[in-house]
Amino acid sequence: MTYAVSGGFGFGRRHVRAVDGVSLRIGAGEAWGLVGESGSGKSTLGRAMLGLEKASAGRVRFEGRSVTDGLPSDIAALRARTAMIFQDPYASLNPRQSVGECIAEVLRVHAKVPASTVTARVNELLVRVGLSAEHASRRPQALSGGQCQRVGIARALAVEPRLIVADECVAALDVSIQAQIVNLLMDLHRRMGLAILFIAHDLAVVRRICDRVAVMYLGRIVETGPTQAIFERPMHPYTAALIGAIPEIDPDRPLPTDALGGEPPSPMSVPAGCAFHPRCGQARPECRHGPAPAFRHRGDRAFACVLHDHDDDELSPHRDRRSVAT
Amino acid sequence: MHRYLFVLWRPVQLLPVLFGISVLVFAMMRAIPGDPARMLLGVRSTPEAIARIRAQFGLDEPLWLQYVYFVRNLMHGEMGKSIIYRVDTLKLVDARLPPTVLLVAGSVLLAVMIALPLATGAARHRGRVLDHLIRLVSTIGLGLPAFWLAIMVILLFSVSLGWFPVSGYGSDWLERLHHLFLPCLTVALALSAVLTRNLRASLLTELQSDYVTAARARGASENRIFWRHVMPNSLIPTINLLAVNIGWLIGGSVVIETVFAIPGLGQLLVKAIVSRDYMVVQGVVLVFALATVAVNLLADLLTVALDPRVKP
Amino acid sequence: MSAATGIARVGRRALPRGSTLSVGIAILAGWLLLALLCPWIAPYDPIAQDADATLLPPHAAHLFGTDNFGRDLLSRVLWGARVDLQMCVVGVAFPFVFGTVIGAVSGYVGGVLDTLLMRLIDIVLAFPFLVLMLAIITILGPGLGSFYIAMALVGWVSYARLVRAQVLTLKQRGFVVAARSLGYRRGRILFLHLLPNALTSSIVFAMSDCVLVLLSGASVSYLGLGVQPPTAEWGVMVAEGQGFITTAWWITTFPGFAIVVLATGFSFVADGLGDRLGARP
Amino acid sequence: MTLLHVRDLTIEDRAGAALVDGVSLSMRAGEILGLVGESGSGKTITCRALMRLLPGQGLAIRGGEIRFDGADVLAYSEAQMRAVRGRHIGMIFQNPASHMNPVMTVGRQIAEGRRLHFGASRREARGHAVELLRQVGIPDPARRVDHYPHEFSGGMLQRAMIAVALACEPRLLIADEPTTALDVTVQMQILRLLQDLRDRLGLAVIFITHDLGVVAQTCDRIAVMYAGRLCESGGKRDVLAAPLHPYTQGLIDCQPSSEGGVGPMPTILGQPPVASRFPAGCRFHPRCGHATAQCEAGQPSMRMAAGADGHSVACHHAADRPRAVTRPDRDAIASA
Repeated sequence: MTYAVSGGFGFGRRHVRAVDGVSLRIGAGEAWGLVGESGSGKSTLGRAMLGLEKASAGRVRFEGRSVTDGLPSDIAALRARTAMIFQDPYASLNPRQSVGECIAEVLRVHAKVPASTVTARVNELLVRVGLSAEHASRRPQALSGGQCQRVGIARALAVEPRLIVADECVAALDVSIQAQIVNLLMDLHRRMGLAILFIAHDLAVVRRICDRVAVMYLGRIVETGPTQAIFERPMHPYTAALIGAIPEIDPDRPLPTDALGGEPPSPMSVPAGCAFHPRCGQARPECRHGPAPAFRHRGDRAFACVLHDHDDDELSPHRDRRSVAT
Repeated sequence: MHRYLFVLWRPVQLLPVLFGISVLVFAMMRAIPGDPARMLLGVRSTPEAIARIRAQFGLDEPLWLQYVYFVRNLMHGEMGKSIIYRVDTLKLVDARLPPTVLLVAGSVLLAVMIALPLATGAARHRGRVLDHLIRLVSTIGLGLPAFWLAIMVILLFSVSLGWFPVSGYGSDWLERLHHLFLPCLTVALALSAVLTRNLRASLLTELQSDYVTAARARGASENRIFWRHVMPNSLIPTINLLAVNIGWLIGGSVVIETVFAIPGLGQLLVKAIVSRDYMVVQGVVLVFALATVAVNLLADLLTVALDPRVKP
Repeated sequence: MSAATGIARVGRRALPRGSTLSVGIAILAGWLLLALLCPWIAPYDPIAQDADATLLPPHAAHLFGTDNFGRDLLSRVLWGARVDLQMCVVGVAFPFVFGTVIGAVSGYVGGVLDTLLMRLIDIVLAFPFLVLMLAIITILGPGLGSFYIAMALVGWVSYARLVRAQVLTLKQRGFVVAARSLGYRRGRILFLHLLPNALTSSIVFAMSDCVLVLLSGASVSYLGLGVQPPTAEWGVMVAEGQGFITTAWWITTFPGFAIVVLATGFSFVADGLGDRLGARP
Repeated sequence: MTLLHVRDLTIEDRAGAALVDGVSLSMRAGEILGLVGESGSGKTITCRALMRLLPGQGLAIRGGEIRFDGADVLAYSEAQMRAVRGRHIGMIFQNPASHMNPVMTVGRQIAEGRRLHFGASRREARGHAVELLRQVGIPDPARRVDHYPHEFSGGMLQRAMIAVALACEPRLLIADEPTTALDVTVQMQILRLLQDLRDRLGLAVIFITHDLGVVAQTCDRIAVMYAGRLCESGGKRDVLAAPLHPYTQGLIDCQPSSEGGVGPMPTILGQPPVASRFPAGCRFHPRCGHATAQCEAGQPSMRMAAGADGHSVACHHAADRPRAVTRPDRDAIASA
């Protein structure tokens, strides 16, 4: 079973390419991290994978079915097996529904359990995410941010999904609550064999949760690979800069002197050549024009950068991204 | 695109609306039950005369062609003849326009002069007696029917105090101002209620905003913050509100002109409706719609000038 | 939202809200009661003329005085409440229902339908409200029925625009995206998730729209194009008394006050509801 | 010498709940103090109190003392206070986009302080604004000075806001979560800028944040707040390497490290209390693994820790527990 996204996405007016020529393949039960700065298109990609944004080109396939063709039966199959968790825990719950109603609605719409056992199942799910049955009658406004996020997770679990897309789901929470939610997600991932796409800007959290990481910059994936390997030896200079910028609780580590300059440009005016070249300390003349650098594969890692071309590792230069994703 | 090129571009964007207005006005006249030719000539008309009129006005042509004629005539400034006054509607409109324009402009001016201090006072004394009082008065003001208020104002200022004439328009400028003051005041009172409430609300919203905290943190006085920071930001929505209310104002002027017997477009419209002078109704409605569009265009341009964030 | 603004918000909510809403409801309930009970509590027949009691100033037998036909003004004001309240309810109900549904569907579905509808709304809004109503009444002929039809044709626009804007904002909210991601059908999302949330501002607006409708209806009747005499309606009564303002101020004054009190009741309810529901149209 | 001295600062809301309760701080010139805490811990309110700009209505300073440069700030009149704000104490905020007036050019907002406090002419102030923009690292400052806030990117606008705060060469800069809304790479740039300014201008900085990682890299000293009270303060190394308060310990533990670690992360149970329902006794006790009957009964006061210079803690059991649980160990503990 594979989940695959390939091809290019372009959205909206004025030719904003929020996501451009991205390929990603998520295996069953894998925990993927999708990281990047604001405007990198990571949320758009996450939504596109669940068919919530239209892709102008390319294809998303879920369990072998094409999601991008928009056949109602395919979409229904996708919806029945995937779920999403959102950044703002309050906004993601309907303020006019109690917590119980909100979860019960999913069970009813998808006919997950017989009508007589809906309440029991709701309570079971609430307990599963660390709440209790008494929370079922509460409105979201009466809960704290962390509790709301737990409800959001319970609602996602009600679908009995195989894949959960978690979009910055801990970014709005306090540090002590963040860890609780991260633990809950890890637990679900391990025990239920859930595949997770964890979209975040916080690399440290991603390192804790995810098996594999994809790094996005201005709508393109610039590096993918196993978490451990990427953190230990980032290939793309942007990945390296992101990792270097993680504020570490280490009083003896000063601010890095070679901090990345500038800010990501607007997706409306992506630089030619390698989109990262204006901020890159190692940019070469060929980075400044022409097409974006090709995606190069090395073992189970891949990156889109002209560096490391004389490294001792074995290269596989002729496999372009399209052939991988099919 | 340079932001002020908008001045040229916006009217072009308005073309669909103008088209829609003309279609709607055209359709309205065709929707009147009965034969337009008979309506033009009156009840006691001969069949021959009717046939002649039908041919002359192209009433036997298909509807779309009639619309084309209608627009072509409009372009030439012909809006059809009034059956009462026996002159072209445009002539009538031309003569009746100045009092209405004066009335509306004067009302806006007076309303702003009333609303600005009231809203400022309420916002700066938020939650205190003055604020509650201003809110109460402006809320009641929302529900004042213009025609009744006009009569009450006449009762007080004209009948009891004798300061202003009861009705009419006057012949020279000074006399006109004298005659128009009470009508303007009446319309202004109703409008200032809306303006006060909205300006107060937007002043309070802006006073809560973060940039006010930031300005305090650099030592700006409350007065400076209010006039230099809060007021410019609050005026932007208020200008839009004024533009939105121009329709309401014109509606008010129709009633007020009737009460005070001012020979303006509003009075012309009411008389035309009562006497079934359809060509005049059509002409006045069209002029009012165009005026509304023009005022809104003006407000758009003003917003662009005041708010650097607005991208044309 | 920073911590500071959050606190500011809580602080503001802790302020005493005042009794705007309850005063408003009391006023409306009072008028409703009077309107329902007027056959029993009105001292005279509202259209019965009495040649011996014309233009009497307010006194014990006629608390509000009488008009030039000798009709009792108190009775006419009470009976007028029936007409004017009915005018508000009917005049708001149709635009509210049509406008809300049209706006919600248009905002949610988007695309060509939405664009066309927005253009139509722009065009309708280009006409001054009262002028467009008068034009429609010209076609249909004077009368209360024409007023209602004109209201329905013109009034929905504001609701549609308001609800559409609400729906467009709500569409981006997490819970709507969540509903989509959970595979809910469009109808369920629109009517069970979007509309209940968009409805609050629409209801608040309807309350303030009652004021507008009341004033428009009374104005149209005042101009002689709405409710026709001898029916007791406040706008008509003001018009009838206008000729006598120098001699009989009471004929115009009392019906006018009635309008102001009823309108203020609606305004209070609108303000109070807006504060309570946190919706400001 | 001591630039700022706060003693027993207490701030209550209308209902009488102490949002800030008995907070004491002191700062020297040229020092960066990290004020750490979660939302609702009172860190923002504390700093607003230093400028006497309490957010919202109904908040009032109920007790304590604030001395800036030796003078009692709480005794100042409103006019005297205005002469301090912006002139001696500058402030920058979390969200630069909302804290800048959208219809006024950035240059005029920078110039405003200069004109108010120094009576500078319009031209002088403008020239100074260009110079400040250059100092905070904005390219092409002569052109950017006439731009409006919406024409700046997030990081650039935060730099501009720093320029606004620095316009009158204040001696203390209060930075309220200045990098929270920014991307990590941009956050790094702003942190560097603040450090540079400290080094160049001898500026004292109070850095409010929830992120201990940011504190570790930029600050000299740390004060940790929980539920309106100070629970620990001291030198950066002392507090981070050998936290004495269980809350500080918990905060350090639950922040994931970029160096990895497996298994569930250590957490602090439950959630921070809201102001109206602060628990009696030590406010942290319901979430604390080491709480005893003593913690429920009485509020611990800040006490100097033995051996460490200026390291103090408000915990009944600080002396009982072993100190110094360092970073590498905690993952081992967690996965065990």
